[in-house]
Amino acid sequence: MIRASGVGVAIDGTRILDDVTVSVPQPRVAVIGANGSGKSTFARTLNGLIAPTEGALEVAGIDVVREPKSARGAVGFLFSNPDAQILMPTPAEDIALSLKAAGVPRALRAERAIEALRGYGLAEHAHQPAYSLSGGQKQLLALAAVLVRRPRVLVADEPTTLLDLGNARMIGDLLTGGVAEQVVLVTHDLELAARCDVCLRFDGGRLVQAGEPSEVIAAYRAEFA
Amino acid sequence: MIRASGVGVAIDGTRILDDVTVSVPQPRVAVIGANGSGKSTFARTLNGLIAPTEGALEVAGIDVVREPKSARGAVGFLFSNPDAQILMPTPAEDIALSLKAAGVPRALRAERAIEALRGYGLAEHAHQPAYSLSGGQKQLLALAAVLVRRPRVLVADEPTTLLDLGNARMIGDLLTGGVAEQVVLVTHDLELAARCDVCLRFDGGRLVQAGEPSEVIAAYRAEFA
Amino acid sequence: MRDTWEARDIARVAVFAAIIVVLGLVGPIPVPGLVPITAQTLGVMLAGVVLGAKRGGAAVLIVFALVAIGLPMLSGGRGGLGVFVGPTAGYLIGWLPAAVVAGLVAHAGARRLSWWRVALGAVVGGIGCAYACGIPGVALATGIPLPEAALSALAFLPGDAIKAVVATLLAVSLYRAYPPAFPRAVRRERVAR
Amino acid sequence: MIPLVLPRRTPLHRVPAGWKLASLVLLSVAGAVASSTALGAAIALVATVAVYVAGGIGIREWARQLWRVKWIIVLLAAMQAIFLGWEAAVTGTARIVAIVLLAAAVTLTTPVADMLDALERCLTPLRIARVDPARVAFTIALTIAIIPVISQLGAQIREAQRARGVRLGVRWIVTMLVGALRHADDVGDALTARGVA
Ligand SMILES: Nc1ncnc2c1ncn2[C@@H]1O[C@H](COP(=O)(O)OP(=O)(O)OP(=O)(O)O)[C@@H](O)[C@H]1O
Ligand SMILES: Nc1ncnc2c1ncn2[C@@H]1O[C@H](COP(=O)(O)OP(=O)(O)OP(=O)(O)O)[C@@H](O)[C@H]1O
Ligand SMILES: O=C(O)CCCC[C@@H]1SC[C@@H]2NC(=O)N[C@@H]21
Ligand SMILES: [Mg+2]
Ligand SMILES: [Mg+2]
Repeated sequence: MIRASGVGVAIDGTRILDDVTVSVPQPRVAVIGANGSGKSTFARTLNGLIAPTEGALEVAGIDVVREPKSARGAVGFLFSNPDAQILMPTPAEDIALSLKAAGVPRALRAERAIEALRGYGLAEHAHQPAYSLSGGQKQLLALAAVLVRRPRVLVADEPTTLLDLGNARMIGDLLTGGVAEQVVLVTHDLELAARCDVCLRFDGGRLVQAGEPSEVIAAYRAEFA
Repeated sequence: MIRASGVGVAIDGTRILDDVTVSVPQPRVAVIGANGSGKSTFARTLNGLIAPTEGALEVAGIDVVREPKSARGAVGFLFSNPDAQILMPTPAEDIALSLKAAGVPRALRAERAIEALRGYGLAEHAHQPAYSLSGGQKQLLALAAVLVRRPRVLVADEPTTLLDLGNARMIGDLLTGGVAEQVVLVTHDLELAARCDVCLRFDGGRLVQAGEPSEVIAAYRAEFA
Repeated sequence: MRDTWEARDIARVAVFAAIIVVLGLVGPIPVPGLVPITAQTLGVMLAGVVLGAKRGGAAVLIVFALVAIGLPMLSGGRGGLGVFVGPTAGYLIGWLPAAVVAGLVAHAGARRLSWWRVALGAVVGGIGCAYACGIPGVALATGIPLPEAALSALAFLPGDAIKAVVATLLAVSLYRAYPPAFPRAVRRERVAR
Repeated sequence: MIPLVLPRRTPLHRVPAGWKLASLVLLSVAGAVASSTALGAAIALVATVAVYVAGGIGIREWARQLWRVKWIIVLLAAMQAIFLGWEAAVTGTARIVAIVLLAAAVTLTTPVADMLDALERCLTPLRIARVDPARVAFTIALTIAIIPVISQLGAQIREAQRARGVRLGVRWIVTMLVGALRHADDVGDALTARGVA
């Protein structure tokens, strides 16, 4: 459940997100809109990466403005560039890092990491340099590293960029298949957006539409027809 | 006109492109296929960035294997990561760099650069740091820097990644609107591929299908159904 | 004022350490000699004048750590503990004060980046400090008297002078291309984006 | 980026990293004090052979390491001979070569992960200066993960120059710095989002 009321973000005096008010109880949420419309900024407020400069925001029952730290614990974030989110030299170490942040004792981490990698078909690559993985495998690893902490909400910013049809489907299936209580997908991939339960459309830093994905996508397409 | 016969690329003993034989006279060529199937490798051979280790390749009447230098002059290349191809601090300087390489005398470069930027709606950003442009604007700038040299053939590797519907259409319209004698678009965006005259599909380093875009795309989609 | 390190600072230190390493790979081929002539010193100067004394120095320390734990991160694929006990160890250790002093001179008290401060930082830090550690290091390890050891450092002077000039040009150009690369204090008059 | 560690296991691999490091420090101090005579220098060189052979590294690896520092040996000997005379040149060079080879022996037989742990332990006293050793070790690992990305960025920039038919000279470094620092911001965000920094 996301509850935003009058959420705004201003950086150096320019307002890049303005008066976003919405309640989203649906489990699968798509966020669409033009480049620079404020989608990523909104997504980042959801787990406290950016603090709203005005308004109130609650995600999974947590007041994000007052408790950004617990928001980050409860809300996982997947970025579009896997190179920037794979933080350790090998997949096993990368997953272990997440486990460490989740407070799993050192002795258990290695085994639990391999187990998690197995779930994504990456166990055989556990100890090979992460940079040598393919694009799709890297994105899978990034997803695994986020999900291993069992976040209640998962926010993903353009997760299928640069992936082929097969990999995009696989990641899309995972993301829309109930990996968390609520999943928020920021995307330009309108096929992916159509698979969600509700769709939010941003324009010029404002939330301009929220509703049935088919309708919202049609309205977005109509803008450029 | 692209004429490839038995083109292969082996790096460190692994063959990443294998026996590609095809003649493509159509002006708009789409290249699709799975991640790691060899699309980018094929695209790079077209302007001599990668030399085929076997076979013969001719682009716009130039033997790419024997004359990689003149191939690079006649074949422009647009990469998907604009950050790596915007080489100067400001848009005006970046275009001027291309003009310098094209042999335009120094005195004329500044003016010609602004003129070129105007054609892409970037004139007012000519002297602002390039990093502060939006994703779509950066991609436009990269395209302008390639096209200002008037290449006979343009190869673009995933040019619409991260762009919104409007920007993707705009770049797509430009690329499919006759900016060069022949345009080769490597892409995961099947809507873009559908707008071409012919479509090549790669799989495992081999060209597996070449023909009517609708048919080739349907076959590609069927693989993952 | 307490200087707090955020996640982005850690990332910048790591990225700059990586840049110093990468400059060792693409840099000029090290000529055979006691101490290699390397583009990595250019990276050390840049770390100081871009990130500032603390973060620039931290980036150099990370490179030391990578070398010490046995990774071939120095030019020519060298590394391991050997380079810290050999006759050239002084020059290597000198990278730390080099980056710190270059950063101090280039940034301290400045409200915006000026080319002459950067140039001074590159010369005093990148050349002065490196030699101030390297020459005694050679003397200590070999027993050669200091003046003679100092004489041998002249071999690097032309290269290092060029690197100081290049570091200045690059830093000034970076200031135009991407002001957020620099600490806020030296870009107060710029619009931050 | 292949570590300088020998891939095969030797008996010296089993010795804890801390012990090896401590002995290296002791030996280098002892060497500096004791080997200023011809006999001392000879003992130092023989001792390194002994360490390599007894530790299971072997005399061939010893010779390989010696060959790697051949230029240092030649120049060192020449300089010392000019300034200090022949005898001092021989003993001085032997002493330095011995200690460099011993240090190399530690590197050759200690896996990077063990060395990283040892380093972390060495840094514990720095807690007083508010330096967290675990955070330092983490930054080192982060750097190892980032190096291939930066090196790839460098390759992309070189490729873009070739494709556009332009030559930037050293100015390519500016493009790399911009890309690398923007990448750093993305990495920083990922660190925060993952709750690890
Ligand atoms: N740190 C910042 N400082 C200043 N302006 C910013 C900052 N971050 C974003 N902006 C601006 O805020 C606006 C919204 O950016 P945001 O990244 O949220 O857009 P987006 O909808 O995610 O776009 P895209 O589809 O291109 O990812 C843009 O105009 C951007 O330039
Ligand atoms: N320089 C290289 N050295 C070794 N292998 C390489 C190199 N470049 C590419 N490859 C390998 O060649 C294969 C084809 O790569 P290529 O980049 O052409 O694929 P692609 O079809 O463009 O994939 P994507 O859709 O992910 O961009 C991949 O398996 C890749 O790992
Ligand atoms: O790679 C190493 O072992 C350390 C090299 C130290 C190089 C010194 S720093 C000052 C001088 N300028 C150079 O180009 N090389 C030396
Ligand atoms: Mg965005
Ligand atoms: Mg590709």
